Amino acid sequence: MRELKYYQAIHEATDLCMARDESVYIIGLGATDPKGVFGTTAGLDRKYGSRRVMDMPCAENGMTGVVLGSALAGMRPIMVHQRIDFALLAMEQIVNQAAKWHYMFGGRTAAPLVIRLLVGRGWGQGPQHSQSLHSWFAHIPGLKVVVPSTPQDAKGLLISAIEDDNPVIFIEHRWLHNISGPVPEGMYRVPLGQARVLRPGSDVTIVAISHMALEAHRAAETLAAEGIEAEVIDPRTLRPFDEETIIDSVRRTGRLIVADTSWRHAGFAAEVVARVAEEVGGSLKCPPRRIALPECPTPTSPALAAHFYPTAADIVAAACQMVQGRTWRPAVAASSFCDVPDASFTGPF
Amino acid sequence: MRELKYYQAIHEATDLCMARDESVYIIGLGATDPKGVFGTTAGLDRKYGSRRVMDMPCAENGMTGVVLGSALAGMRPIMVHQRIDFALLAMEQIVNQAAKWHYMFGGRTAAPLVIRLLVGRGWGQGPQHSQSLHSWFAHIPGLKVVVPSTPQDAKGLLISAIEDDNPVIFIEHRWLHNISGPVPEGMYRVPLGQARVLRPGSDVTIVAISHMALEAHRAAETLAAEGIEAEVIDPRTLRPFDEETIIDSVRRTGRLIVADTSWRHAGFAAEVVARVAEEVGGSLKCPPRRIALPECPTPTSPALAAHFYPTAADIVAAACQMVQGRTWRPAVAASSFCDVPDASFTGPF
Amino acid sequence: MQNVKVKMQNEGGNVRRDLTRQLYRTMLRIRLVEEGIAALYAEQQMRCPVHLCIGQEAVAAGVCHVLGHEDLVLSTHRAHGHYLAKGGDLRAMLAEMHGKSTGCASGMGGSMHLIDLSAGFLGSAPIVGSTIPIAVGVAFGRALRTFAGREVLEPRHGVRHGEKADLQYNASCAAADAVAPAPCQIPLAGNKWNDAPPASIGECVVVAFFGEGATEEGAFHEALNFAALKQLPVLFVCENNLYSVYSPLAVRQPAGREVYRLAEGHGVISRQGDGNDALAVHSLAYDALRHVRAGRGPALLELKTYRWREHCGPNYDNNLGYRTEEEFQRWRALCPLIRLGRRGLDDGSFTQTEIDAWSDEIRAEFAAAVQFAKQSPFPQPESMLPSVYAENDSEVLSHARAA
Amino acid sequence: MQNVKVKMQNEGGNVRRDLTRQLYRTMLRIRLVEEGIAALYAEQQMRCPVHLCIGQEAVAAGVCHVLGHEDLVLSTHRAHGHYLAKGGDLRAMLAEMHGKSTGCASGMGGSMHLIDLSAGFLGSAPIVGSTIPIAVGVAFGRALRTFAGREVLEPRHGVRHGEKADLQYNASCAAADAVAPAPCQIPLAGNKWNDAPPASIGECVVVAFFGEGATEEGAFHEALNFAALKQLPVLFVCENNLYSVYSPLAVRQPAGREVYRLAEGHGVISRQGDGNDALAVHSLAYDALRHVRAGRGPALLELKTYRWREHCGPNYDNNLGYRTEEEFQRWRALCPLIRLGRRGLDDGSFTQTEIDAWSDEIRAEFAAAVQFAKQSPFPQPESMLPSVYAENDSEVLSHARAA
Ligand SMILES: Cc1ncc(C[n+]2csc(CCOP(=O)(O)OP(=O)(O)O)c2C)c(N)n1
Ligand SMILES: Cc1ncc(C[n+]2csc(CCOP(=O)(O)OP(=O)(O)O)c2C)c(N)n1
Ligand SMILES: [Mg+2]
Ligand SMILES: [Mg+2]
Repeated sequence: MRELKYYQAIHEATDLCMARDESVYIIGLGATDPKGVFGTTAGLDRKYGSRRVMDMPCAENGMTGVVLGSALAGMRPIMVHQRIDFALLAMEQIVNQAAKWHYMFGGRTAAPLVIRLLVGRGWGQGPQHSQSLHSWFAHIPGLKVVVPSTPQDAKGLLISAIEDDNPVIFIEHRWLHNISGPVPEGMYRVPLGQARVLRPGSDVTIVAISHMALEAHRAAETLAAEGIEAEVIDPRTLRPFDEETIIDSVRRTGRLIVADTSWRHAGFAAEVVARVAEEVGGSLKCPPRRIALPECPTPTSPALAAHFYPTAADIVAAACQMVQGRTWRPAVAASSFCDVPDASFTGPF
Repeated sequence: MRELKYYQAIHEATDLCMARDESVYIIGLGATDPKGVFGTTAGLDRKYGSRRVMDMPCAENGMTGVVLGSALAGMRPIMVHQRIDFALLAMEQIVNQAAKWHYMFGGRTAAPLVIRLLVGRGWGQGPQHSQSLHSWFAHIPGLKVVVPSTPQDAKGLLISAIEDDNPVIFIEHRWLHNISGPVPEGMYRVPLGQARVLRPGSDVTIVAISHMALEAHRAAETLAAEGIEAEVIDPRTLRPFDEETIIDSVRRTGRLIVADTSWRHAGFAAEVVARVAEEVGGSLKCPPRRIALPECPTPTSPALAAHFYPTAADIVAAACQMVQGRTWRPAVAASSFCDVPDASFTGPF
Repeated sequence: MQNVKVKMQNEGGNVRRDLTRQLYRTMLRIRLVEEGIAALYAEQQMRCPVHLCIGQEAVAAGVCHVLGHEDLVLSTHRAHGHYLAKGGDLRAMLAEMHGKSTGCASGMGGSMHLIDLSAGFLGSAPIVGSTIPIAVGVAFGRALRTFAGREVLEPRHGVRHGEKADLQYNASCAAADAVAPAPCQIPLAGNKWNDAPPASIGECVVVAFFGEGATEEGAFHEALNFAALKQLPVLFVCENNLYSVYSPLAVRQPAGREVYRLAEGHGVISRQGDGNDALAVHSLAYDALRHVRAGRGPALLELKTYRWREHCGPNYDNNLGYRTEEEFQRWRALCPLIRLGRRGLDDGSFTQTEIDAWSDEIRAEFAAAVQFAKQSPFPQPESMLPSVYAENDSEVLSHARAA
Repeated sequence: MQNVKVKMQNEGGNVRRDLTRQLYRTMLRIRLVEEGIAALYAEQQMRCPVHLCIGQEAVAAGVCHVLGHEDLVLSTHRAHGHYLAKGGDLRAMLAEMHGKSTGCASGMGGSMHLIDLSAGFLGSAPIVGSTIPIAVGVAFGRALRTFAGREVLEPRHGVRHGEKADLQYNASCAAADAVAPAPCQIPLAGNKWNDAPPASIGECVVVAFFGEGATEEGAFHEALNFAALKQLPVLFVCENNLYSVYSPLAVRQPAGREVYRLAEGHGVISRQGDGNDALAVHSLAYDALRHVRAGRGPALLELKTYRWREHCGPNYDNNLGYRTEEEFQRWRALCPLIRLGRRGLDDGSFTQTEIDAWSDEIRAEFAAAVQFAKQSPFPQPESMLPSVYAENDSEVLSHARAA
């Protein structure tokens, strides 16, 4: 299958949906900018015109209301924010209004809209440009929450999100935008509410969210070399949530690691651990482990990035401990700053 | 010890702090109104004057910034919102700014402020006036989150919150305002970060948050009659979080029920279950249970209230199942609507 | 008064009288319904907060009279009057307040979440200010839909506003059309209605009703900026009743800065008027809608009025002391019903006998609606969870598509 | 140009020349520091987003020249110029950008979170609009402290706003004081500086710097409303550089509605001016601060200027096509340094030799600061967690108390 980058997969999904349905439109700060929201909307303004791909005032809360209103009038908006942190301004419209509009009017209207939120990381994004807030959205009935980690899922899930008649929060981690992977051509849907087993294994189940799925995959490779077969599961959507796939896996492996891009305390990883504890807690071979952010805002200094963000190494260490009861040390120490995903990433964003 | 109502305890704590420290002031929609935010601020405006107890424009986000700024200038504001739902407008200032101000400037300034948020319930408060969002705040490093369930704790914790040099989210459930309990006179502090065992017991640990602590207490009484001794723990603060008290208890009882006023999915109850699973999961006698809201917005019809809100009966049923492996049925069916805490509560608010 | 009469005779007294009758009857219906609710509230069968609009009926009546069926309305916690004046179903409203499955929101919303899509009442919600950007979005979505597809979009953005007026609009406002609008009460230099003949076909408008408290919220400003930016057909109607719950304007907005000036700041044309004079409201709304329908962008009306009862609930609460009895009595004397009633009786628009007959009709209608509400079933517990999400390809969206 | 010279000779040429020298030197320092950062950025040792203010130096220089030490400033993502002009420590700024523990925010904040309490630079943050209400709150908090219950606050909050602060102000503005302010460029009826002799003693002010993009955020409006309501001593300074990232004003704000009009809507006195003319900025700021310090409420300045480099980062980006090369060149010709430089050379405020000497001094200062930054240690991993919460009764709050 041909390979696409994650950002290209998002672009393609958007393009296909826009071509098919004239009610789909894109709105966001910089949606029409020369960089096209890290490439995800590039050129769509020329293709579909200024009434279907548009910039907007810097007014996240009001514009979310506008987007909701347009959905009530029959449009299918895709709103995009370059950082999830900016959406903190729009929580009222998202949570009080959009999430509840269908329910609180007894199902008489619906609010089909997608809000794409980008999670920043690295190059000194710092405390206000790199939060991971998916746990918040996952808590709210009326929203659907999608956190794809592969190009193929990004495309299939975005198509499902756009076609869904409910508000869908679609979260993209900046360090995923440039990863490559096989992506089928044409329209296809990945249903909301189905986890995906990224890699089968029998010794430990690693549930990994968003960018941590990438780290988990890397960890699984290292673990294989250490004689441990890890099953890596990407939940893909956090609401609705596919509990079964995870429970089934843990039933087989008897061990659970949850790796999340957000803070541990009251974060989504707790939900995964809780579900497993409720369903198959009695048959676990060892206590479950969460790998998540330490309890502080993102420090800006590149010297602290390595200490703030957990990586594959942390997953490997946890798995070795759990499966083999031994301490694992990486062959080579992590090199220099851990504030870029690859050498091509040189800031300023 | 003399008894006070919960709202009076809050009033007294505020009064004492204001008398002691002139930098403490109260601001909020209706802070000076004739009803004094359900009695909690009544008369303080007359006592301390309009520069220390004040109303404000209907502008939750901007006013949170104002309150933060005033803290940077040496004041100790207490901001109050009559419904936590309104604070959704202020998430940006609370989470991006207030929670991080100390950290992101390398500890050079601090933001000592208290935001009191009231959780509505009953009498058709409906989807936009009765959410319980403590799980959100608990997720954010830099905030402290307090959810007192007794008058004594309400007073001691509010004093600690006001004296704390960090932003503290202080959450009051409307159905607690009118409960009575012993309250010591004068200044005393309940430290932030210590759970409280409301009732000792050996058979099952019930961790109950905010108003659910009341239900849990009721449940424990019923359970005692059924031959089950429940230990009821009120965490009191959700960040910082006293894990030890809970773990110790579960170590003894081997059973855990978590009762929360918020939605189950990705809610705070999951954090409690996760901690227990991580620490003592192996020694549990049966899987832990969460009792929380069903996954829908609050329906307004009084006929649905009984089906939406879990009560003592749900806790009793869960405990009987877990401890004695049997199904429990309440002696009498719940009477009429469950949309008021007591007969004195007749709306409209 | 004499002058008015003479003027009316000159200008088509019948039309004017029809208008007066209609406005009066609409206000009377709102008043009697609200009073009926207040009277029944103590029964404790309407178990939800209610925000009555007694004293403020002229705004709902005057503005909605100028609206056609295709025009849409959104409102706030204080929505009963707007809902009724726009043609919302009374029985469904009362059933909603009783928490019944026959309610306009199937019992899920209560008094603060009214909706009647068939009447063009698109919804109300009690978070202050929040429905304003949503209303703007509805207008925006309509505009996008109307012009979606190819370059069809361009003409509109090229803002060649121009010639033809909306037939629909003219039909529904026939009565008003013949009446010369009353002179604007506050002449504002550089901020004039542009009522040159419209070029594009007249547009349907979206009306956002809100209180003056909402103008303190950032959402209001963000909405105005966007409506002005895109020149959307939105009429913002601010009912300035001087209070937000118990808080007077003085503790919330700078002294001497009138609310409507905020709109000017955004480049949105605005007017201030007497919100207790139904004919004046009608006239201002008529002018404003000419401007808006002509595609010349949004407009805002600030209408001064007064809430008689407590902020939330059925009672009077002047005893609380947040406002004076004198102030209340002053405004009570300006009762929109008494004022228009006197005028109508005076100029022969209607007789006392007619008023009495209307009252009887409305009371009977109300009683029947209450009976309907009480006899209706409560929603089933099983309905609580499945309705959280719209099913894809459900019928629900056809409303939006047809809207 | 001739006229200016003649006028200056008449009005105290020395004072004017001092002002010109100071403004020029401040701008030169900002320019050279920003260019220095741009040149070093490719080294990849400043690993954080940087928003350079090259081209916009006149605003920072002109406004901050009128501020005293007691006055406070808050800013945005584009804060370097404001920080430096207010007296922020250069070495600490560069160390911060290098992520070092000697940084002004101990490496926790980076370029977007500058602070220097001892210089009265209270902080900057990159969420658009959000520092505006915080700035208003600082002014509000100060006002509350000043008036809060008589004596008790005194020990704790030391400063009695008044004489001392005022002197400070007069001292720092001595040069300006003697210069007759240039006539206001846009006469606005009914919106006049009120510079009658102040009733209360002169107040310290808080200045909020922000871009025109921030005026689209609700937070801006909520802040203005509150500042106007409480008549707080806040100067709002909007640098209108026509763009928000790549988005021109045309897609964000209604055509023909100038930014400063928004302030008028709120009843906040406002002026628009040439943000690339340091003397004009100074003069507007001088007038505005007279009004503000007199306790007559907040004021807003909209200063038109232009960002030369890319929104974020060290390069030029006109090649991207979001703005034209012509537009850029037009603004480049209006370079605030060239303009004031010409004037200063012309009227003898300074000589080219002096400029060269200043440049050398600044370059040396910059080089030393970079060296300091590079040689400083990174923060220790152990410092990451403990600093999340302020310890109660820590020293930290004494700053606030003394502020
Ligand atoms: C965002 C928000 N803040 C506060 C409230 C509480 N509240 C309910 S109605 C109301 C009064 C609003 O005043 P106004 O907009 O003038 O409407 P009125 O009640 O006078 O009709 C307030 C403050 C709310 N519902 N939403
Ligand atoms: C609330 C929010 N929305 C969006 C952004 C992304 N953003 C960063 S800087 C910027 C430009 C703001 O423009 P303006 O206020 O004019 O400042 P300028 O960059 O022109 O100095 C934007 C949109 C942000 N930081 N915060
Ligand atoms: Mg009002
Ligand atoms: Mg700008």
